[in-house]
Amino acid sequence: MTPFVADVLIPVGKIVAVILYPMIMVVVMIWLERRVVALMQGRLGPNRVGFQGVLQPVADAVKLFFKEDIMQRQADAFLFNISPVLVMFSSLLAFCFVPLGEPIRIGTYTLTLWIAESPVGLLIILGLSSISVFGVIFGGWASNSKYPLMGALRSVVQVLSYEIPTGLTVLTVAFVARSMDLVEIVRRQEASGTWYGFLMPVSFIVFWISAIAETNRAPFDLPEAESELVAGYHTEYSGMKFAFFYMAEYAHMVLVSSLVVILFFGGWLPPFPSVKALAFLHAVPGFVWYLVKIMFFLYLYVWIRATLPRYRFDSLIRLVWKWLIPLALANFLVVALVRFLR
Amino acid sequence: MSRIGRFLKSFFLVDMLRGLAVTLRLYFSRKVTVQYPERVQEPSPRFRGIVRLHRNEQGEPLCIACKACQRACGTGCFDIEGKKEEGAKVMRPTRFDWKLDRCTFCGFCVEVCPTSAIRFSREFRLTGTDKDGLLFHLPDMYIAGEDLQSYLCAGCRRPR
Amino acid sequence: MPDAAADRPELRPALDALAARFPGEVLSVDVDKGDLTVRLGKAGLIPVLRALKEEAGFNALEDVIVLDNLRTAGEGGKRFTVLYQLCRFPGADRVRLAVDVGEDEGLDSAVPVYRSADWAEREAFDMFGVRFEGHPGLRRIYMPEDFEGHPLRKDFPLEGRDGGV
Amino acid sequence: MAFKEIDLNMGPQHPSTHGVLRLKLAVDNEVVLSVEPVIGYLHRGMEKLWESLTYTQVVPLTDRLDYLASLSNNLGYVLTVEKLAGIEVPRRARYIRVVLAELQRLASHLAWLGFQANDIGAMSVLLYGFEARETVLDIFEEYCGARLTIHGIRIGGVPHDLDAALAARIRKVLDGIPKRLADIRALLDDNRIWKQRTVGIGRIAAGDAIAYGLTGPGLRACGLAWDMRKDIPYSSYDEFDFDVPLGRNGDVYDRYLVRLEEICQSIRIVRQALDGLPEGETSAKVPRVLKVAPAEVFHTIEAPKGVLGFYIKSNGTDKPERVKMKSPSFINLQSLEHMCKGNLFSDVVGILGSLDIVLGEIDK
Repeated sequence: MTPFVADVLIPVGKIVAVILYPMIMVVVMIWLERRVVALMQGRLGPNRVGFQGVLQPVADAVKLFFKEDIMQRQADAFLFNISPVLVMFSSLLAFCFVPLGEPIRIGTYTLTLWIAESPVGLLIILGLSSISVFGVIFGGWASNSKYPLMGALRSVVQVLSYEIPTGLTVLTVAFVARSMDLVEIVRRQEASGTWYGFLMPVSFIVFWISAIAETNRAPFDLPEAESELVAGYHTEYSGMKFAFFYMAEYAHMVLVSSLVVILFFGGWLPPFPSVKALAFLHAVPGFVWYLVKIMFFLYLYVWIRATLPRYRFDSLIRLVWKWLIPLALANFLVVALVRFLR
Repeated sequence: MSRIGRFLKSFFLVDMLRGLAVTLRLYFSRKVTVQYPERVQEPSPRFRGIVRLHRNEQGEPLCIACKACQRACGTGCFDIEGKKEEGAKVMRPTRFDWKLDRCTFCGFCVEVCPTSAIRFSREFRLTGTDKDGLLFHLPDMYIAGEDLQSYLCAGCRRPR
Repeated sequence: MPDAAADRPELRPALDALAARFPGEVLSVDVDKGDLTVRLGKAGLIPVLRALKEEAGFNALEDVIVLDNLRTAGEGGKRFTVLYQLCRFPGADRVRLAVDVGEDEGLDSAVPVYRSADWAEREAFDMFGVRFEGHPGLRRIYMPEDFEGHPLRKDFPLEGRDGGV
Repeated sequence: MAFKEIDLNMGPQHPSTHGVLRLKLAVDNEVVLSVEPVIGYLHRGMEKLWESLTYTQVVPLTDRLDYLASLSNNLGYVLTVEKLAGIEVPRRARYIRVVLAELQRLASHLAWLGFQANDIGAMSVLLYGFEARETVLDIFEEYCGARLTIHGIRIGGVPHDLDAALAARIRKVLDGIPKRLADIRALLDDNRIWKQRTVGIGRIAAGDAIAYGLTGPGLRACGLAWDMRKDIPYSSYDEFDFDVPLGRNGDVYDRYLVRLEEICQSIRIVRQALDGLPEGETSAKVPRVLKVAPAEVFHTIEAPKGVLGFYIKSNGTDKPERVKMKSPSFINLQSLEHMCKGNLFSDVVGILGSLDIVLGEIDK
C-alpha cells in the first residue's frame, strides 16, 4: 500500500464516490417518486425510457441541459446565478459526513466508508442544511417577480421555524449518545443494543415531521405550491439552473433520510443488533442495511406526498410553534430526567 | 368520552393514517393505463369519428350530390357541385370539398343523407401536419383506415 | 289592458295591486306560453322593481336581456327592449319586465335593488351599448376596453370587421 | 414602514383558474384585500352566431358552453325550443333525457371533485375522480358516440334508444361509483388539513347568496332548498323521488359535502328512471326545417353548476331572432369577491374551485 495510493488515490476515489452517491440516489429518487405516486393513483407512470422508465430522470436531465437558460432582464444577475449553486453545494457537502457503513479492513489499511469523521459531524450537517435557505431566498428575491418573492418569503419562515424542533430532537439523541459524532452515535446504539428510534419515539416523530417541512415536501410544500404560486421560488429558472434546484431538493431529502436512519435507526446495524438469535443478520454488509432503511424513508416521503393535501401557511406555522416545539422541549426534558436518574 | 376520543384520535393522526391506508391499498390495485400506440382501445360501435363517403356493392359511389348535407351542416364544411351525365339515372358529384377543421362531429349530415352515402367511421386519430391537408376532395373522401393516416400526416407516422 | 293571467289565478291579486299602484307606468300585462310579461315605461322601472322585491317577494333577478329591434321596430319605436327576468323563492314564480329604450337614452341601473344585476348590465352595455345610470362600474366585460362598437347589434357584421381587434 | 399592498395577477395563464380567467388581486402580505375577475378571453360570440343558424343547428354549439356538462346545455336549450314551438316530447324520451342529464351531473361533479382536491394539494384525488368519470363517459360513448361535446339530446327527443344491454352497463357503472367515492371520502372527509383548508373558508350568508344571484350547490350549501328540478319540474322530474342535499353555513366544506351527496342522489334518480322506463317513441315528429311562430320564452333547468336559463325570441322564420343564455357560472363568479374578502391568498384558489365555474359558459 504505497503512500501514493493511500494518500491520493483512495481519498480521490472516495470524493468521487461521495459526489456520485447523492447523484445516483437523486436519479433513483426521481424515478421512485414518479413511479410510486403513479402506482398509487392507479396508473403506471414512466415505463418507456429504459427498463421500466429507469432512464427517465436521465432523459429529463439531458432535456433540461439543452433547454434555453433565460434570465429576467431586471433580475439581479449575481444572486440569480449563485443561488442554485448555494443550494446544491450545501446538500452535496453534507454527504461527506454521512457514514455509510463499518470501516472495511483491506490488509493493513482500513477503508473508512465516509470522508470526514468529526466530533461535531451532526452540527455541521445541520449548519449546511440551513445554508440552502440562503440559496432559496436569493433565488426568490433575485428573480424580481412577485410569485418567486412570495415563495421565498414563505420558505424562509418555514425552514427557520422548523429548524428549532429539528435541533431539539437531534440534541436529545446527542444527549443520550453523549457525542455529536455520527459514527459514535451508531456505535453507541450498537453497544446499547436498542435503536434510539424505539428508545425515544417522540423525538423520532417530531424530527421526521420537521424534516419533511424543512425539505419543503408533501403537506408542507407551500413555497412551491403549484396551484397557488405557480412554481414558487424557482418559477423564473429554466434549463440547468432549474435542474440544480430540482436535484438539490431531492439530495436534501436523501440527506435528511440518511440522518434519520443514522440517528434513530442505527445507521448500518442489522435490525436487532443485541438479539443473539438474529446474529446471522450480521452477514449482510452494513451498507445494504443502510440503503434498505433509506429506501423505506424515501418511500414514506412519496407516500405522504401522494396522500395528504397541502397545509395553509398560517396553520403550518401554528403547528410548529404551538405543537412541535413544546413537544420537543417536553421530550428533551423527559430524556434529560431519565438520563439523570439512571 | 367523545372529547377524549377525539383528542386521542387527532393526537395519533388517525385521520391521516386512514388516508395513507387508502393510498397503500390502491398502490397494489389494478392499473387503468392503456399503452396507447401499441394497444388502441376500440371505440364503441356508435362512435362518431371522421365522416367517410361509401360505395355500394357494385363499387359505384352512393352520393347523388343532392347537397342535403351541405344545407344541414351548421359550420359550412361542405362545398359540393354535381352534374347529371347523359343517360345516367342519377346525378353524381363532380366536386366534393369537405373541411375537417370546421367539422364539429354533430352528425346532421349523416342523418339527413337520403342514400346514407356519408357515414361516421370510427377513426379518431385525426392529427395532420398542415392546414390544407385537412381539406378533403372527392377522391380523398373514400380513404379510410391506415392510408387515411398517411394522407393526413405522412411525416411522423412511424410504421407500426 | 287585456285580461291577463287567465291561467295563473294566484298572480291575479299581485297584478291588480301593481297596475293600481303605478297607473302611468304599467303599460300592459300579458301571459304567453306560460310566461308572464309586464311592459313598463322607463320611469317606472326602479319603483316596480323595488315593489316586486319588497312586497311580492321576487328576491332574485336571474337575467337582464337586451333585444335589438332595428328591423322590427316601427318608425317611432324605440330601438332596444331591455327585459328583466325576476324569480321568487320559495314558490318559484317568474315575471318578466320589459322596458323600451332608445339608442342614446340611458336607463336606471337595477344594481341598488338587485346586487346580481352588476355584471348582467355590464354585459348589456358591452354587447348593445345600453347605458345604465348609477351602475357602480359600467365598463366592458367581454371585449377589451379599447374596442369600438357593440357586437350583438343587428348592424354589426357577423364575420366581424376586418382587422378585428 | 407602511407596507404597500401588492397587486397580484392570477391568470389568465395559471394552473388553478380552470380555464382562461384572470384575477386581479390586491394582496396585503398574503391577506386578500380585493379580487376582481377579468373575463372575456374565451368569448366566441355564441349569441351572435346563434342568430345566423337554424334552431337545430344551434344544439351542437351549446355543447361548447359548459364543456364539462354538454348534455345539460343541450337539455336546457332543447326544452326552451320545445316550450316555444309547443312540441310534446314522448314520455320515454323524457325518461332517457333524465338518465343522460343525471349521468352528466355525475360526471361534472366528479371532474369538479378532482380539480378542487388538486388545487388544495390532494393530487391523487384528481386521478381517482377522473377515473370514476371515465366510466360515465364510456356510457355516453356507447349511447351516442361522443364523450365530451356529446350532442346527445335533439329537439323533440333523443337520437337513439336505450336498450336493455346499455341499461345493464349503466347499472354496473352506477354500482362502481360509490366504492370509488368511499375511497375519496376516506382520504378527505375528516382529514384535518382538508378541514383546515375548507371549513369556514369562503363563507357566504343565505341573504347575500340570493342578493348576488348565486345558484346551484353554492346556494344549497347555505341551507336554501332551491332546486329547479323540484321548484319548476321539467322533463318529468316530478315523477322521481330524490331529496335535495343542503349545507348549513355556506363555506367550501359544505359545498364539497353537498356535491358529494348530489352524486348519490343522481345515482338514485338514474336507477329509478331505468327501472321505470316506459315504452314508446324516442322522439316527437319534428319537421326537418322547423319554423316557429313569433313568440318569446324563458326556461331554466338545474345544471350541475346552477340554474341554467335560455331566453329565445322567434320571428316566424327557421332562425331564432335572439337567443340569450343565463349562465350559472357567470352569475356565481360575481360572488367571488364577497367570499374572498379577508381570507388568505392560498384560500382564493380553494374558494374559486368550490364555485365550480367553467369559462366556456362564462364567456359564451
